Amino acid sequence: MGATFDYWKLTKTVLFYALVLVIVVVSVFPFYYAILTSLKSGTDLFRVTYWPTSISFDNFRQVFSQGAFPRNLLNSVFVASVTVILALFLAVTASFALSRVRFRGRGLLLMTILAVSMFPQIAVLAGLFEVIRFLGIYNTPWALIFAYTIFTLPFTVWVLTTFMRDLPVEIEEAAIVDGATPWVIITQVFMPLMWPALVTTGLLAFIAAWNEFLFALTFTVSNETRTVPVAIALLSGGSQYEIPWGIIMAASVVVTVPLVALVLVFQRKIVSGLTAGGVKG
Amino acid sequence: MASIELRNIRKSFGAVNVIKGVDLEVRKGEFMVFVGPSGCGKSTLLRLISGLEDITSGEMLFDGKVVNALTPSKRGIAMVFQSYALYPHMTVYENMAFGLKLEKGNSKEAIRERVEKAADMLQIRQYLDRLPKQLSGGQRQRVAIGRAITRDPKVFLFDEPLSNLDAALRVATRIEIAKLHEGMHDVTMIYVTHDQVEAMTLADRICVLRDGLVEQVGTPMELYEKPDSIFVAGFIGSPKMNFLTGEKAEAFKCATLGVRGEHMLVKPDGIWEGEVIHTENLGADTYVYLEMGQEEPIVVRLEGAMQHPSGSKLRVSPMEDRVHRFDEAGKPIR
Amino acid sequence: MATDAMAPVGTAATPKIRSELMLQRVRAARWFLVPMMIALAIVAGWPLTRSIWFSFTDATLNDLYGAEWVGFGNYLRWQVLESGTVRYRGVLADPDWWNAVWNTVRFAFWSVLWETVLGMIVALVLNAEFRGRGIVRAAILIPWAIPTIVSARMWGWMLNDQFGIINDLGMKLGLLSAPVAWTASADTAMTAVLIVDIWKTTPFMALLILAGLQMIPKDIYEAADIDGVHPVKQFFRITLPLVRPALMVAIIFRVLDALRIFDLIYVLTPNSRSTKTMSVLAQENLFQFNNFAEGSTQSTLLFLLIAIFTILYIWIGKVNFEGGDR
Amino acid sequence: MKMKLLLAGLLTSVTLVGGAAQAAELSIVSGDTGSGLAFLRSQLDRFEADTGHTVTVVPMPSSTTDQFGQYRLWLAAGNSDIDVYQTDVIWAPQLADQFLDLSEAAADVVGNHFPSIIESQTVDGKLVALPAFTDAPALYYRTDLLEKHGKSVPETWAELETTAMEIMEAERAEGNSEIWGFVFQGNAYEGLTCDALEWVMSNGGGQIVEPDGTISINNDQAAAAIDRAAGWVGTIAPEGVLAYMEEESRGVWQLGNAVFMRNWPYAYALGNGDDSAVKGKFDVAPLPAGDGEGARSAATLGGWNVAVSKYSPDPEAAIELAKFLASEEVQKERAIQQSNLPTIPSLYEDADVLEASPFMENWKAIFEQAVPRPSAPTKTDYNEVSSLFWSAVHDTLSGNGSAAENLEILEADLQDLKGDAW
Repeated sequence: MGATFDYWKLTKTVLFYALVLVIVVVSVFPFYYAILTSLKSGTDLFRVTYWPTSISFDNFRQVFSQGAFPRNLLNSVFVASVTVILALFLAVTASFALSRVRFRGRGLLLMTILAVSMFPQIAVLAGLFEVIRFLGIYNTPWALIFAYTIFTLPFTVWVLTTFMRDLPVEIEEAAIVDGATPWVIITQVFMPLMWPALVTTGLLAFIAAWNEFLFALTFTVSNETRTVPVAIALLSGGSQYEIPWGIIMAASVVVTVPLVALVLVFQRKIVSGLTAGGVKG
Repeated sequence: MASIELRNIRKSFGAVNVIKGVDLEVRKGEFMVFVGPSGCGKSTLLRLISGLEDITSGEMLFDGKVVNALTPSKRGIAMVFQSYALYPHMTVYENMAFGLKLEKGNSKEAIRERVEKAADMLQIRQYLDRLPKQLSGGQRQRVAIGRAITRDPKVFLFDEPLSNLDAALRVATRIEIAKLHEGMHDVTMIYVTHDQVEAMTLADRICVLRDGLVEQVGTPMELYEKPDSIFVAGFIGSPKMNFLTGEKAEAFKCATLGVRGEHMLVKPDGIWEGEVIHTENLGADTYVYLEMGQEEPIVVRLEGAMQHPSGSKLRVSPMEDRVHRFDEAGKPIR
Repeated sequence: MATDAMAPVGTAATPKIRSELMLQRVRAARWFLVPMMIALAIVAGWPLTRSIWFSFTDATLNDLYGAEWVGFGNYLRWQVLESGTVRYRGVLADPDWWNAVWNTVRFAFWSVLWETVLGMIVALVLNAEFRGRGIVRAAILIPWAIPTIVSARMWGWMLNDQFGIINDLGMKLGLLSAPVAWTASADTAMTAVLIVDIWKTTPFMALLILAGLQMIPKDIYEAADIDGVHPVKQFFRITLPLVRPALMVAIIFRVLDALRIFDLIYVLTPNSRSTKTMSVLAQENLFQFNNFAEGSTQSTLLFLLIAIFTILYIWIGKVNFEGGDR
Repeated sequence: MKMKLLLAGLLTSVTLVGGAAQAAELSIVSGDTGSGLAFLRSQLDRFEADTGHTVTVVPMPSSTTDQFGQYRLWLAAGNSDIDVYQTDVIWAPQLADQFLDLSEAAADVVGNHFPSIIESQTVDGKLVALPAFTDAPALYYRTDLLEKHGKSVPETWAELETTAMEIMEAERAEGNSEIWGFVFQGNAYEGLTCDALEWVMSNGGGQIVEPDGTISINNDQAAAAIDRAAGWVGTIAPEGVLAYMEEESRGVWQLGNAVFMRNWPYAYALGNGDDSAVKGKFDVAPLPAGDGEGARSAATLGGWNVAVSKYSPDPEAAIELAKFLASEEVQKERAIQQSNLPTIPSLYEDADVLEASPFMENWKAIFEQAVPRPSAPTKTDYNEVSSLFWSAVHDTLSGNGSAAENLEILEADLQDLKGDAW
């Protein structure tokens, strides 16, 4: 009896780790390949290899010497951070209203917010361009922060509304009895409880803003205000038709590393399961 | 420290009327228990008193002042929830101090002093730095009570605080609450439960609710001895009161005859005969269930361990002066 | 926003003293919603209205402000020839449009289906306790973290028939007998796009589901374990119902995104008929061809289609707008 | 502190320039590559020194579709931030309404350029852009392989077919399993329009839409040319050629895996790079001719121009800049430093130019056979025309219908698009 049990357990463990391995390999392989490519140069780029054959950091040097890449990196950090902070701030408060206060037309309002996400981004480009010029924020980071709310806000509002709806009513009532105003309930009671959801949505929104290309290309015109995806598109080879693969891959690696670091920093928060304990639904 | 008066209080959720006009007075320093079957509106009534729920119509007075519009914190209430509702991300200390911190004008030292005083009262001082998830159910409930005490409320509200605890803890905590009440004489307490034992043991007065209306208010003994209706009679007391109808009731000139199990006497010349269908031996006493042609079996409570094999016949008589007679409408005939 | 929309439900009957608490909450709700609504109105309201308006005009990008009203002409118009045959014109009569609709729907269905299934598996794996979980969690986010324009090109490179590593790998492992020109051939272009999209977006799904899983109390599982409920049954009876709200929202947003898919296809297979989606077609008309009005029409139709889908989804999926409130 | 310095610098520069006649601040947008931008900057520095104007370069992604979409949007919105645009040959006619007419301003220099290029930038008598440099593709061939197998450089497509097939088979038999006969740009995109226009034109099949606006594509010679190309896919060219753009073809070529390649001049320098497998083993020739009536070698005209935005706040200075960038002087520098083909015939005989880029001699012959894409006659509809054309060709190459069938539908579609007039 005991022996079969152990055998079964071992199989399960092995299968589980095999699954983990597959997931990791599939996720990381293209990125690994990008790193590999970023270390190659010249005709080597066209040869398939699985391990680094020769290592040259030329491409990385190129990335930082062409244009204003460090500046672009900084712009991206600024734009994405502010976008996320703004979106989370607006969304946390709005989703409190949408999930915790009963009022007429709530469903309709949620649908309207969602409807914003239904229009192809490409189609709002012209109209948005007009608004941004009207507001006088053209070619500034604010233009992008403003434009990005069009996709971060509906998303964060919806996700946070869903999560906030699931928080136990009695916790909120206890806070009310303790004399907490809605603002205090949100900031001191709900937000700590929603860390996993906040960090997750924040992270997803951050990456979405970080990676956005079309708006960034349209609403900024100088190297000093552009963000990383545009900067990558601006990386060029020696002539019109030449695509500088090595440099592009090097830039992608440079751009992706901060995000991976970000995830590593926040990943504890993602799973800080606060569920056991005082909360009971 | 506050008397509470409810005047024709009504509450509806949309088209559903939950509280249908309740008049009630809770005296200063009194321990009032709301009891009733689930869905009777007892929790809603508590929440109306707390201010968490909007009153649809009627007036609520604390110390003679209308408080319909006041927020819970301004009413000076504290509440203990069924699920404890502790803030999971705060330590026990922070949980207890949260309300005080939100009140303006409390110094850090004052807060600490009050929290520690409450903690000592409940013997949870050693847990002050722990998170709720590191505590057992009973400890959590004490923290919840401690949180309420710290706020120094005029009115203390309990919403079925013991129902998430196991039987042993339930009794222990019940005693704890009773002691608490003794120690805080001037605080008005309102306690909601569906368990009549809790109601009987804790209450100064009990308010039996049924279907959104007050059925009877009185001390536990009043309710036990002089129930105002079949409903109250059946709800209060354990084992449940026996109800006899038909010929057996007519013999006592009533529509329904109520006799508690402990008021039945086994005698060879008993006026009723029944067949034993089941015996529950509790050690100190024994419940014997008799089939007597009534809707439900008749319970007889006997002191000590007794043996009555199933199928045997038993003759019983009610104590004449302890029977409850009810008319057709379920009202007592006195 | 009309103020009375904020009135709590059920106030219609009797006039009464409104409690301060409810007033405070409703007031707070209003203040909480107003900034978001203003932001959305400016950032989305005007551009959306503009685009919809353009779809009823003959606007071109060379003459945006001199556009004239043409009613529904961009959607459907017809002309009766002398012979009596009726010629239909406009987006709704354009086979390219319907091809794009079909491509889009096909793409959205398969990508979201796979992403949900794989995302769930990944989330369940990440929810388990094991050594190195943090690293794995960061690793699976990499696909989502790489900018689309880059990952699309990267995959285009990897899928290349001559120097692509996928073909090389497939050949070496014996899965492929000859190199496949994934993005070139009409039969495989959609598959290629799907592979890349699923690879890229599964982390998004996985993370949202994981957040949902994290909020499930652990004691429920402990109880189920004690009751001897089989893990598979636990999944369907406990996990799935409890992550459903999070899952439903994740799916909504993924479907909306998938129906609007643009950048990936624009980079990977920009001109292949078998992958041209509604957004790609609209972009072409808006900015590449001189058909701004037609592109606006297509965008508006795409919007309508998504709206219909969402309403159906919410209706059939019984997505809950209520609950949790007091 | 820094701010102060900057401000001080600004002030002094303002006072300095204040003396010069109406110094303007100009912006030029360019999708040029790294070294191209550096070159542009160096020329602009000269311009700034000469005129006192200041010029900012706004770089753009090298994807031409991205550039075109952006420029269109900016121009539609009347964006006055950009004064001068660098445009592809096919763009100026589509954006003609938004650009200034340069015919008067450039009357003195127009005669110096190849007339066909000037023609391609003239819409309704309006010269909308000045040529900065030109481009034309060539047939790249492997000298070593041709020699080894005793073949000569093909002059017709039929010759190319047989030569490619023979060498490919012979090489494969020797174990070189990755070798292909011919690579070109077969993806469905603007590049296919270029390739296919060469096939059709070289076979005497016209240029899709003739300069007078007639739709000429539906003819037997055109159909035959495209059918022939369809026959290459999977035989002398890999199946994947249907997804190739310039870079993919160059990749195959540069690994030494192709006998022939059709590509632009940029591949010449790269193919002779140190790590190239074909370094010193190849040469270029004009593209082959077809065999029908009027058959001749044809090369699609590429190249870049400069146009001035109608919304420029300072059009005079902007025109000045455009003229400067199109001037003989800059073109010569460009030819020397950037190996870009000049649009001024005399420069092809310039000793300095030939010394720096000797291969240009080869291109003069190629350039003489250059054909413009029909962007001038089709005006704002050109992109759609091109898209319809490449789709029809791509369908044929992928085996969806014969050329004749697809061209018939194409003709009808083009007719619909044209309406009464382009």
